[in-house]
Amino acid sequence: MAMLSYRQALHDTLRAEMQRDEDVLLIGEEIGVFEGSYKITAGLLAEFGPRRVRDTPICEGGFVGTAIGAAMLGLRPVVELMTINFSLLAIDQIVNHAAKLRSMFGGQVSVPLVIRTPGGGGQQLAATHSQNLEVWYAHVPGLKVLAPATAADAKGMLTAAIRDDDPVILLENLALYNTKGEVPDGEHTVPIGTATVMKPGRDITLVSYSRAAVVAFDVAHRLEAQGISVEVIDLRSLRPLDRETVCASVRKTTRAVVFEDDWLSYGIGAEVAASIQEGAFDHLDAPVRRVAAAEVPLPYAKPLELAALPDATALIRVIRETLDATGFSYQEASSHA
Amino acid sequence: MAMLSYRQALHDTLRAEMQRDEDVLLIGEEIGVFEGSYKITAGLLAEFGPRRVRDTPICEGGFVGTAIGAAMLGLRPVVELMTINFSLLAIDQIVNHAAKLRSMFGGQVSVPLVIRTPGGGGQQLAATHSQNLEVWYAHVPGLKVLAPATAADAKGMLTAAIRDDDPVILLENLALYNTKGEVPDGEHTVPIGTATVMKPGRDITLVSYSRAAVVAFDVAHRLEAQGISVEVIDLRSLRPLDRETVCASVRKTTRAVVFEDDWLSYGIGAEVAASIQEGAFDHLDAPVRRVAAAEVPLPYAKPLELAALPDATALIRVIRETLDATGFSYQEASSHA
Amino acid sequence: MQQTHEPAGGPATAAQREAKQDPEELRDYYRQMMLIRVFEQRAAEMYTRAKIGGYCHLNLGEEATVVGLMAALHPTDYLFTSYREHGYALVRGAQPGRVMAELFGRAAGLSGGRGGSMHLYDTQLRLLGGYGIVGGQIAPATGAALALAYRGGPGPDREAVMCLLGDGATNIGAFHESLNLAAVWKLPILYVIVNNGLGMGTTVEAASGEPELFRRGCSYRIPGQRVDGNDVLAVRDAALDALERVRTEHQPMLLEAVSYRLRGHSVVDPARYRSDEETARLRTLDPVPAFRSRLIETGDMDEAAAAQIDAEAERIVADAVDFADRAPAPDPAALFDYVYATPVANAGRGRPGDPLFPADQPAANFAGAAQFGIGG
Amino acid sequence: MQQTHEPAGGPATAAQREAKQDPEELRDYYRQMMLIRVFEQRAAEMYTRAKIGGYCHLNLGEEATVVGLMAALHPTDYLFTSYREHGYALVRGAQPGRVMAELFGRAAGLSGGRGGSMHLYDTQLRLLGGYGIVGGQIAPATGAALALAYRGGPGPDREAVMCLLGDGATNIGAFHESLNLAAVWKLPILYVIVNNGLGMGTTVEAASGEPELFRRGCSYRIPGQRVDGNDVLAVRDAALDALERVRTEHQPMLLEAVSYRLRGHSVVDPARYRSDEETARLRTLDPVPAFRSRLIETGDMDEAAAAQIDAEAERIVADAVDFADRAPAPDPAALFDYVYATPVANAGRGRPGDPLFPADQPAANFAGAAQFGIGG
Ligand SMILES: Cc1ncc(C[n+]2csc(CCOP(=O)(O)OP(=O)(O)O)c2C)c(N)n1
Ligand SMILES: Cc1ncc(C[n+]2csc(CCOP(=O)(O)OP(=O)(O)O)c2C)c(N)n1
Ligand SMILES: [Mg+2]
Ligand SMILES: [Mg+2]
Repeated sequence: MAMLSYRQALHDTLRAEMQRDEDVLLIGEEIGVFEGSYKITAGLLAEFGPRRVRDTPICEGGFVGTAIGAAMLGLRPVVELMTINFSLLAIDQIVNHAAKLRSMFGGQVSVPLVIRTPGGGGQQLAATHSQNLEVWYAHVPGLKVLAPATAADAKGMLTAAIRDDDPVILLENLALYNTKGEVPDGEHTVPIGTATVMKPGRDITLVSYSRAAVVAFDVAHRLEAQGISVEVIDLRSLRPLDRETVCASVRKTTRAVVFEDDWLSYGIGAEVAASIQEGAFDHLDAPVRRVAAAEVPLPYAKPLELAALPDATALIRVIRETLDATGFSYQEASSHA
Repeated sequence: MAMLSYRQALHDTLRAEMQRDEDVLLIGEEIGVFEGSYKITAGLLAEFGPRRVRDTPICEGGFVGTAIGAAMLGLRPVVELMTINFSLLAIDQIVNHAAKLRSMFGGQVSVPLVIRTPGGGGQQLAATHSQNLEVWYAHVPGLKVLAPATAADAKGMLTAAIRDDDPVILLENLALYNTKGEVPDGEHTVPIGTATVMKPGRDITLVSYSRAAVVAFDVAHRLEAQGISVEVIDLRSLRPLDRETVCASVRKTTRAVVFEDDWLSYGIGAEVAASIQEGAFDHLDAPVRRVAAAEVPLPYAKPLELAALPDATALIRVIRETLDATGFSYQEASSHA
Repeated sequence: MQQTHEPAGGPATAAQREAKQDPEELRDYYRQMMLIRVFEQRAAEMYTRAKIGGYCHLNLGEEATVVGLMAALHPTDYLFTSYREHGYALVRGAQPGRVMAELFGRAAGLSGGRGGSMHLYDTQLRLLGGYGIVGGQIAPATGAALALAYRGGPGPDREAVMCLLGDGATNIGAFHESLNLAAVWKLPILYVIVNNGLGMGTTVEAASGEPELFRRGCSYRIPGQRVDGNDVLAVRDAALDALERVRTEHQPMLLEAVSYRLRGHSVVDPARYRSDEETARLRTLDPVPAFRSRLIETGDMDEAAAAQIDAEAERIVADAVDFADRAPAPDPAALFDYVYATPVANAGRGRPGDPLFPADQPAANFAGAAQFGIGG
Repeated sequence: MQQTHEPAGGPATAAQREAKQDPEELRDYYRQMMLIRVFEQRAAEMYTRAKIGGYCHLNLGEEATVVGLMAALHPTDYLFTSYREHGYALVRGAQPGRVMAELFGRAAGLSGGRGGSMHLYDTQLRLLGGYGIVGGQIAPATGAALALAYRGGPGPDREAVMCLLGDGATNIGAFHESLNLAAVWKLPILYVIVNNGLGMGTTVEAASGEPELFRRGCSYRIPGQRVDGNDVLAVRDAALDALERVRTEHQPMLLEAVSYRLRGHSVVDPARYRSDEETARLRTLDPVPAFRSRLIETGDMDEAAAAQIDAEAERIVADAVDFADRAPAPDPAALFDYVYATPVANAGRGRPGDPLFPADQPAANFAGAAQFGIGG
């Protein structure tokens, strides 16, 4: 175990996989000479050279499509899209090609491609540079979509993604790069398609992922002190989605809240709530509430940005409202504790 | 009232709005000389000339972005994207620009743009040409997303869309173009943001939109004969979503099923089910079930395509399972009738 | 007609080379052209008889281009095409029966019946796909060339990539982005613009600011050349010369082959936008009868041999249709095959209407979720 | 340095025109260049003092290009820029205080504080936006030109569109698709490539197969020209000539202005990828002191006047900072303003965590939904 930043964990994993497998190469804008917009690839050009660390012109569709073709011939490209906002320029190649070629060609080819890209708002980057569009990718069969919240999962999921033979979108988050956590040394992979219980609890299930999961985890600990036992589930894998882990928890706690950074309508939380009401209907004592972003193009001005983004205060309010709606007795809860 | 095909209703509406407003122009691939891939624009080049009916090169991003700029200067372009599958090449302009410019520029500009595009599978067009990606657009603030199921709504919603000052995605459907229905003569607009009760009923609420709504309507009538009173709600407007009309129905029927053509996970039905469990929690007697497409890139071969797409048989099975789960007595029901 | 954008000692003219042309080889080109012609005519017929669904785009009028290009390609080269690709698959060596079976949507089809007419793929033949999104193949083809460059330098016997695209496809961003990448990365790829004069109904002049499409390499310093797509030998020779630079210098190249689409855009298109005169004029340019009489004139083929080839083509295609007709359709139970290459937990395998969780046994779900859930 | 791609009796050289140059006008150019210089330096300072958030890209080193281009534009013309646009807004006539206020995210900002540094917009000035998506402005600018052509034909006094883009932006598909559309539709637009030598850290040579970017109009038969972006008069004159053809012929044109980015890509970029020698060399090319001494040499401006202009710039920018600092931030209650221009039912106006339906009063929802729901 070592205490590493999420950024460092990603960097070290890229380096380790490149050392391990000659077919792994990096493709993206400003990842070499510039060392990456967020410095994940710092030093890798110097170590592996321009053959394996390829700076591209500004042409997301072109270089993602190019990575797909390289993967069809057996290379294992790891593409960096500077932010998920720019992935819109490559989404035709990702969804109409990477996700479909194997099926459409009758299983004769696979596309071992990883696309790393950070999402997230809160940095005052304004409407076009602050989006959380992961639900678009999570909706698409043929893709695998991962969203690690911790440095350990960043390592475990990026490793799994690179070694997986299918196209994987690894969703990073601008606000997580500097967060630190314990990271297992040596081999460490996380099974794609599995959620994880970040913190066990009895009274209510809190479902989240990526940056929001870190906030959820923190809120859960604060509420513990107030006699509320919150079970926190980090989805981690948005596609495939591990519904059973979520529903098993709700069958136990009888209550659930989803905390997510994307827009509420048709967001990730909609599928989570829909799955819970089907998978734990008889156990559910209150509606599944969702705490998500206000439905506006995110403004630049800080007060507006803060007003639009979900935060711990809103989450705690909704958790309490959900508990109150089911006559939860705080005394009783704390007596458990 | 006149009996018109969905195609004819769209064509007549385009023609009427072009006659009414000199600022309305059509932009798209093969809409002029070729008269449209699906012939919606047949005859309009001859009538209005190449200034107002503009054939474009193949460059979805380019001509949609161009339409956005024209709209910023006050024109009212109606763009045809040959199918929603190709909209992926224009989605950066649609989502990062059309949807955001007004907010991002502090309300100084509006983008009165309509994008007409058909979605839908079942035509053996294979994986890249058979998608239902409307949920992507429905997720985005700043857009309005409409999905008419009938010829009357095709007229009413296209008219409303053209006269609206915001970017509107009008989702059409390959399987609906030849369907016929009564269409009001003269002025006819449908208020954006409102769902409609296609058929009133007592026992269960069936929520759908676009092509699926037509199947739902038909199934409801067949079940009526069997003593099951189904209320069919056509969402029509996916963004804004009229949650109250849906929940008001479920509060009455106590049961709900969603019938949709898109992929199940993170599809339109997820938001509908999530909204129902929040808006009608105390009235709901059974989980909201979703009947949607299997999660595969749609294969070309007919037997595989049929196996992947939702149909009346699957819908009826799920409706019965939902009724049975709540001890619904068919006798009692028929006695109502 | 043959123009060179960057004069670089262009290839010998078709005429010159024809001299040193083995008659058997010439007859073989005719055999291939005739096979395409008959196959496409039967495909159109099968489509109207509803044996073929979806869209069906034919190579009618492009036979000389198809055969000339394939004659220049090594078996070890990689080929990416658009959705108008039946002929390429046939000449590249695919069994006509398996090509027709794909159009019929049968399990024995080239892509297992999952791709259909627009999506022919064959790993052995290094035919890496027909692509239905216009321009969609350009970047992946460029990536295949990247993989080749990644694994080895230039050389006369090195592998190359050939990427076909239509005239209309030169207007899409992917064309610009891909050629630029190939240029800055020095990739071994030959882009071939199959200019048949039209998009669907849109002429090259109406769609392209520079209608002399072979000049469009100028924005990347990629040499371009135009060749008569109705002249199989000229096409072959131009492709051979371009591929030589591609192999030996890793210099991406651009070739434009000009021919004419004899029918509508797809089988269902009556092409009303084209005048009868125009259509009649195009028939006179039909490369198949032209090459037939040319070989008879030059004495490389006699009428009897020609008639035999024609009959043989009819027989092969008839057999292909029979094969396709008798071939079994894919089993619906195989619906979820090939969605993923690496199996993972909770991958959705539910049919429409299946419950997310097997009823009444929530406890059993966990293990079974991957199998029964409709999960993402 | 001035090259013409399509020799068409290029414009008079800057030197020639300088002769008939009104000194007051020249001083005014210097005044504007100095204003940009000081404004950007203070902006960088304010960013490091956290008064400005997000990204902040400066025009330092591009002052001559900015002033020259704006001098050629009519007030009735439309301007689209990238995210590196502070200087254009200032010279176009925006109040420095309102520009700085936008960077500070204040309600009095040019875009109401909602766009920030990358998204300056002013309807009156016909500055139709800074755009943060590289190449994002190219198609909308082309569409603005379409609107002009839709409403009227060419003429010497007709309106035109100027679309600015960086050297790196020439590699994205939107560049290709937009220029092609402008060419086939004959739109009145001048595309200006502001070539500052770099993307973020990527050189033009590393990014573009044809690094002489003004030649890239070749794929659309759009005439291209390169001009010294450090020479304000050369830039102005080249733009004037290009705009004349744009107005009178509706012939889209391409102009490349070559200058150098004096600082990092954005304020936070230390530009380590550039050697100290290189950085030092660039300083010697700094257009602002160069133009200052040039005017003093030619006698168009004396040291005293220059000093006064410099001081005035400092004062104006100081006032701008004060104004921005005192200006109120937008009211959170206005969060949902401007999401839609046409109000419709059920538009979501909920804050994070608000219930979809007001508790305990489902009946009341219907009317209130638009107001209280978080609906899509
Ligand atoms: C991105 C995209 N846009 C539009 C279409 C619809 N479409 C299919 S073929 C075609 C014309 C293509 O013309 P060209 O590139 O010349 O190829 P050809 O059909 O002539 O072989 C169009 C517009 C598509 N398939 N993909
Ligand atoms: C589509 C897209 N890709 C990547 C980026 C990130 N990015 C911002 S500026 C920039 C470099 C642009 O270089 P250039 O066009 O030369 O403009 P300059 O910054 O030099 O003015 C990049 C890659 C972006 N904003 N948009
Ligand atoms: Mg063509
Ligand atoms: Mg630059």
